Amino acid sequence: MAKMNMIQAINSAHDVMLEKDKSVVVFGEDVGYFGGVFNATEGLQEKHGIQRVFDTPIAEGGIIALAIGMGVNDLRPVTEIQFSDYIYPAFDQIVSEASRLRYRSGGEYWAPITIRTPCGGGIRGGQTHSQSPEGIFTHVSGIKTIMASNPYDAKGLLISAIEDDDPVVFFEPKRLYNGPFYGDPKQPPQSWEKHAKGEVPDGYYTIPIGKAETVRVGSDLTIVTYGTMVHVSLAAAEMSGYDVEVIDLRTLTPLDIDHIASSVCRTGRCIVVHEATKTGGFGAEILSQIQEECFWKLEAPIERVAGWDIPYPHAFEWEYFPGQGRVLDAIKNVMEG
Amino acid sequence: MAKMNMIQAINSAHDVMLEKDKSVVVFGEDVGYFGGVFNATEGLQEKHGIQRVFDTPIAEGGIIALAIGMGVNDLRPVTEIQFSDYIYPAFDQIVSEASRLRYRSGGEYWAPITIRTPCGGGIRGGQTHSQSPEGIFTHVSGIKTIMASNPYDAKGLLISAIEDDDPVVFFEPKRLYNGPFYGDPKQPPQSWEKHAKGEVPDGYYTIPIGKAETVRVGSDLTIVTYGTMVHVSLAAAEMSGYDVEVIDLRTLTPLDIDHIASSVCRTGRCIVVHEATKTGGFGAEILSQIQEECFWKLEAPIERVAGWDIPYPHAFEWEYFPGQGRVLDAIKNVMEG
Amino acid sequence: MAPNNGNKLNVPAPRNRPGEAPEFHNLDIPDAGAVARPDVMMDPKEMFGYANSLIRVLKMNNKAVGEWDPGLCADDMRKGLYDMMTTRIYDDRMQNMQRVGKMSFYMKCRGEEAVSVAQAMALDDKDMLFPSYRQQGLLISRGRDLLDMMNHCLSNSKDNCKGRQLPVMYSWREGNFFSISGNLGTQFCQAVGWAVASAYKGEDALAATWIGEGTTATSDFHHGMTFAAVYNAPVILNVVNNQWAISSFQGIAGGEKSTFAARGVGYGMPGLRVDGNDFLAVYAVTKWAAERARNGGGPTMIEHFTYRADAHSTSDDPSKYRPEDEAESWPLGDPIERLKQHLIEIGEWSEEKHAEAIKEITALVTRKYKEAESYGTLNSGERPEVSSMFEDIFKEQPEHLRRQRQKLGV
Amino acid sequence: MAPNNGNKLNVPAPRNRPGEAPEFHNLDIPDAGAVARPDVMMDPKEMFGYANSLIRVLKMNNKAVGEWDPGLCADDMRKGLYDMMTTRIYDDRMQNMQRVGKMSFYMKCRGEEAVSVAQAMALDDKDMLFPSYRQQGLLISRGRDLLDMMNHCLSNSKDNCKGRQLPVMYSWREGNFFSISGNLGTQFCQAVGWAVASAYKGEDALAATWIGEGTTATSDFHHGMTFAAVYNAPVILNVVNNQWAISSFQGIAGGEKSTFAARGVGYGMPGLRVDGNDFLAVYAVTKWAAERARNGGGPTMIEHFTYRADAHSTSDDPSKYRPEDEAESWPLGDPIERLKQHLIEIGEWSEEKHAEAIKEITALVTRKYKEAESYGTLNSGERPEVSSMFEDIFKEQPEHLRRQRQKLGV
Ligand SMILES: Cc1ncc(C[n+]2csc(CCOP(=O)(O)OP(=O)(O)O)c2C)c(N)n1
Ligand SMILES: Cc1ncc(C[n+]2csc(CCOP(=O)(O)OP(=O)(O)O)c2C)c(N)n1
Ligand SMILES: [Mg+2]
Ligand SMILES: [Mg+2]
Repeated sequence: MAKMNMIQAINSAHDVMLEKDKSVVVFGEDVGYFGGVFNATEGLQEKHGIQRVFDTPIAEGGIIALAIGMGVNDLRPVTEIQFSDYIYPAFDQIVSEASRLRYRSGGEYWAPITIRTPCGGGIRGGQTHSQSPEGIFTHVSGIKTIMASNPYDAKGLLISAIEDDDPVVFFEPKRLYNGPFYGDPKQPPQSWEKHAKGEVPDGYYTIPIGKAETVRVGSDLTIVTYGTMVHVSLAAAEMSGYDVEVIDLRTLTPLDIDHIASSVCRTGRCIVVHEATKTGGFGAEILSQIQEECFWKLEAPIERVAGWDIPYPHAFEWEYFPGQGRVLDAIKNVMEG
Repeated sequence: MAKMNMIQAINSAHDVMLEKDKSVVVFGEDVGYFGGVFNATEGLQEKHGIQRVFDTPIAEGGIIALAIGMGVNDLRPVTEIQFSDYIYPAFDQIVSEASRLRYRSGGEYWAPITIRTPCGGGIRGGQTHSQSPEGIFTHVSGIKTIMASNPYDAKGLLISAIEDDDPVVFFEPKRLYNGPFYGDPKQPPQSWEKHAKGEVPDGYYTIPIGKAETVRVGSDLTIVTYGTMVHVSLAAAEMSGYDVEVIDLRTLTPLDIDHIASSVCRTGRCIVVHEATKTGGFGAEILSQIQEECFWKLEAPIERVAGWDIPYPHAFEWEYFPGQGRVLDAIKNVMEG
Repeated sequence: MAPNNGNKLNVPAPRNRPGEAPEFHNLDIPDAGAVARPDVMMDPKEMFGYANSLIRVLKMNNKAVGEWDPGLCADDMRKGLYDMMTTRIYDDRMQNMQRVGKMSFYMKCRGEEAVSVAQAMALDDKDMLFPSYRQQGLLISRGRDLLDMMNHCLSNSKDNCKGRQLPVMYSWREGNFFSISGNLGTQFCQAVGWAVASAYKGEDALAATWIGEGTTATSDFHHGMTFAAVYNAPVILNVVNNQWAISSFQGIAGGEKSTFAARGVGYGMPGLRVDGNDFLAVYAVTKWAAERARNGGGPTMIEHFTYRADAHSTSDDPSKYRPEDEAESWPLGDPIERLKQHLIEIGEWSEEKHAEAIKEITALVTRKYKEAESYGTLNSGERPEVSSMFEDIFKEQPEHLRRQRQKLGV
Repeated sequence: MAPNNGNKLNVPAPRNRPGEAPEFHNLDIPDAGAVARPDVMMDPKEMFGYANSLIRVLKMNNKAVGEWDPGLCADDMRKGLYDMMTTRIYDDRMQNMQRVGKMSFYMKCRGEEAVSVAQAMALDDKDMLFPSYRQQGLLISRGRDLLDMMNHCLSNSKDNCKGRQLPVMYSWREGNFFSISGNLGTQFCQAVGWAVASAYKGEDALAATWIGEGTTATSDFHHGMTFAAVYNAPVILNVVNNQWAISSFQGIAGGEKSTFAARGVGYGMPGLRVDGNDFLAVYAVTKWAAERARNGGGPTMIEHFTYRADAHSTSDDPSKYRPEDEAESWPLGDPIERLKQHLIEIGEWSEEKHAEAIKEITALVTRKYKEAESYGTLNSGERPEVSSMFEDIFKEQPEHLRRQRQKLGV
């Protein structure tokens, strides 16, 4: 066991898998010698060689196409899209190709690829370094989507993703890389040092894809969330005075609806929280499924707390970010009508 | 007034606007001399000249980029993406560029472009000629999304889209091109001849973007739908024995939630129907907003009827398509619990 | 600056449209044998000329000439001829079956048979193929059972794609033939990935991929070319320039400004331009490229200069956009006819044998088709299990798909 | 086939890494004046040589030589020098202000000033510019008020981008300068669209666009090249090869296999390769390309061979991935220094005047910065109205955004 921040945990997941399996290769823009703009692959080229950890041209679509072809030739490519804002040029290869290859070929071919990509705001990245596009991928059959909220989960889930024989898009909330973030930019930065999930085994372990985790038990109301908003929701829960249950989805699709529904059917109240823009976001799907499963148990409308339906504005980052205040307001609303 | 099918109505919208406004230009793959693979632009090159209606290279991303640049230089480009299954290569230009240009430039530049694209199944197109990707675009701020269900609306909305100073993605359910489709492939094909909405003015008229239409009035239950499923829902409503209200959204975003909510608050029951795959589809957003607006009036859970979460399989088109039977089942469920 | 009169919008248009006579005299076609065969490791910077010429072996007098003559034995040439004939007869039959409603769609490769058949023969069986939808000759040359091909096209109970794909979107893992995508071009850079993996593993197999000249405009083309050049991938990047992309002539893809082979040189790889209707020339350039790749020379781009002699697919009518007799006027002839005449010229074939072969192949195709039909067609008889449509989304079926399947009651 | 030993995965790597001495002796640099100036309407097929050479005017002895010497008057050259100096001094100041927390981010263009300044001067004011983030010299040369540039970088109350964009993502409609995108390359084919519209309208204005050599791998590059060639668009397509893309050297973009200018020839357009640190050469090739475009000759691609002398941005440290003194070792020198020495050589400038100019510009930048700060910085003082963040999504604010704004209480 070691103390790791999220970058170190992700780096370690790569390292463990590069060690364990010669078919694992790692590539993306600046991931080789430099080790990635967030250092997620630092030291890996030196340790495992330039043929296994290398730089690519700036062509996200090409990166994913390359990965698919390598996957068909029995490798296990792990790719980085430098910012999830830049995943769109790869959209066709992900959506039309990776996600449907197994299906269209009647199971003859598949794409065992992992697509890591930093997402989310809170680092003054402006409208092109802050997006949370996960909702677009959750609509696509044949892709698994993951967003980890802490170092321990990140490593265990990333290893699962790499070992998975299906394409996985693995979102990393970059605001969490160095420490948990409770939604208040004025607080001094926290580190993972003192957080239980900053405790990370050095070696191999996995966390199953498709399983949510209840990170706070409560009886008044259920908050369903993922990524950075897990911590913001926990802080708001703490402040609210209510007995709030918080579920960290970890895997978005396939969604662990049974886990969620059993909580909401018990509490009778629910808030869905994410950082992505609201309209058409994954929150709508979560809300819909809960409504479908728990309607007769609901004591109040399910609320959504999400980013506004606008690009992430550079100067108004904190007015955009759905912080503790907005979650708190929603808790009050749902509890008090 | 003339009888037009949906292709003729769309063709006429182009013709009217090419005539009216020298800044309108029309292009896409095979749209020039050939007039498009569905004939939507037939005869327009001959009439308006090769500089105004022309073929493009096979590069959907390039087509949209070209349109954006032309739009910045005061033209009004109307583009065709041959099948909406092939819109993904243009995804970055639509999502990162067209949709945010006005915002990022503080209003200095914008993209007054229209992106027409045939969508939906029911024509034996298999997994790459049948998709309904509208849900992906409804999550993107800065784009208007439209799906017309009949010739009259198609022409009026397309003219509005062309005149709109913001980017519009205009989906055309290709199954409706030649006639309304009630969801039963065994019935003989219908034509627009006898349908009220097949009556289309020859000249200029518009239908406002952002306004839904109630196409069947009822008091028991509200079906909210769009595109091909409007007709399927009407047929199921007819067969159900219940007094079903049917709303044709026409514009998906910005969503006419007030219109929808006032209906559902009145009927107390609601089904959302679309052809696209269910998880993360636009139906989830519609359901969520209704739940948020009408919760206290709901007498049963809102149901969704949608395509399964799989690619559109060539041999199982009709098992995939959410036909009358599935809508009927949902009506029964919602009415009878 | 003088007032601008040069600056106006240029939209390329073909020389001739329906109702006009086809004209090909603008084509600059060198004689067979005129182009030298460079060393397989030649520096691409020296090779710009190859991209602007045309490699040809079979003269119009049916003799094979020049440095590019691959010196194939008669048996090999007869196999090539036979496979091309099979491809054409198969195509004709399937198209007819589409016309009578047995399947939803079909696409022929008439006039382009040499490209796929000669290339399959020039490659090793272990080499991986990433084709577009117009290289059915690859399957036939590699010996896939016509029955399996038909079963797929009929979406019947024995379709290895389980009824999920449009006809002609074959997949054949055993034959190292990749699953065809309906999305144009997407396989181009995937092939490069496969080749890079082969190099990573230190294996000898290379990848080959095919796209149409229209598809060179896609981003995938550019990614494939760039990644292949950067990683020096052992891959053959084929552009089949059959002059048309549905209704758009090659000028709409940029063919009026340069040859497609010239693109290759721009990326720093050899761009060879070959008479795609000349079986021997296609075979020879493919061998050259394969040898280069296997020797560590990296990628080669080949432009196959040919003509799409039939409709794009069963969904279009070419007489709406090009002169009716353009195909017959193609100055580089028909690939089957040319190889046939060459074999006759060298005394290794005859009109009688040819007629005999046609009969034999026709009978085979008919027999296979009958059998295929017995396993169902799109509209009648057996289909794959309906429940199978919920499979292969993922390796294991997740819970929500199990529930959706149950909801459908299958 | 002999067992494969050639086929292994090649991942390009730069010659030197931190701790090693920079080596540039592999560069093949022709003498200034060595390359002929072709007729502006020359057939691109004849121009492959230009893509593999390097157009240079300023000799290392500070004389301007050869056919490409644009014969600029001293006043113009002094303006160029002054604008390049302003660009550099502005950059330095802004970077410092970023370091002390006044803004979130900054990107300099040190070493590349000639590219933007000389090109702005060679173009007409009506020509539309679609730059990347490293051409601030375009703004300065076209006379944008430094105050406006700073207001944007500070995201303050007078930022014309209303606080929505990262610093350096300028927009300046009045100056025919397009809004810069954070997404690499996306403007490349948009510029072609603008140029096509200009041709459609029969206007004389052309478009010019810039991307880095790393960005040539994007699909947008390929689309821009293809569409420009097909429609013969009046556009200048600039690739700024500054050797680095963040930490990746130009080989990762394919620069080891061919020059970037060679790509142009592959598409059938002239690909000119120019010493990007030679103000006069950059000016001259731009004039050539503009004249060609205005005469109906269509697009030209220009590779500017230069060196990114500073970090990629304030977010990276180049000493982690390249030799510390690589910038100073760049064999083509510094663009400001070279133009300065040329002006001195011809008696039109002096060290004293230069020192004076630096003082003057520095004072101007300081004064402007003080004023800009008075309108706010990212972290203090005035910002744009918060409610403005809900505007400009559409031309008119739709109902749901009005409600969201109300919910935020602004
Ligand atoms: C991404 C994408 N865009 C458009 C289409 C529709 N489409 C199918 S075939 C075709 C023409 C292709 O022409 P070419 O590349 O020359 O190949 P050929 O048919 O001549 O073999 C088009 C536009 C598609 N399948 N995929
Ligand atoms: C689509 C996209 N992918 C990745 C990035 C991240 N990124 C920003 S700058 C850069 C390097 C660009 O290098 P180059 O094109 O050579 O331009 P230079 O910075 O040298 O001027 C990268 C990878 C981005 N902004 N957009
Ligand atoms: Mg073609
Ligand atoms: Mg660069």
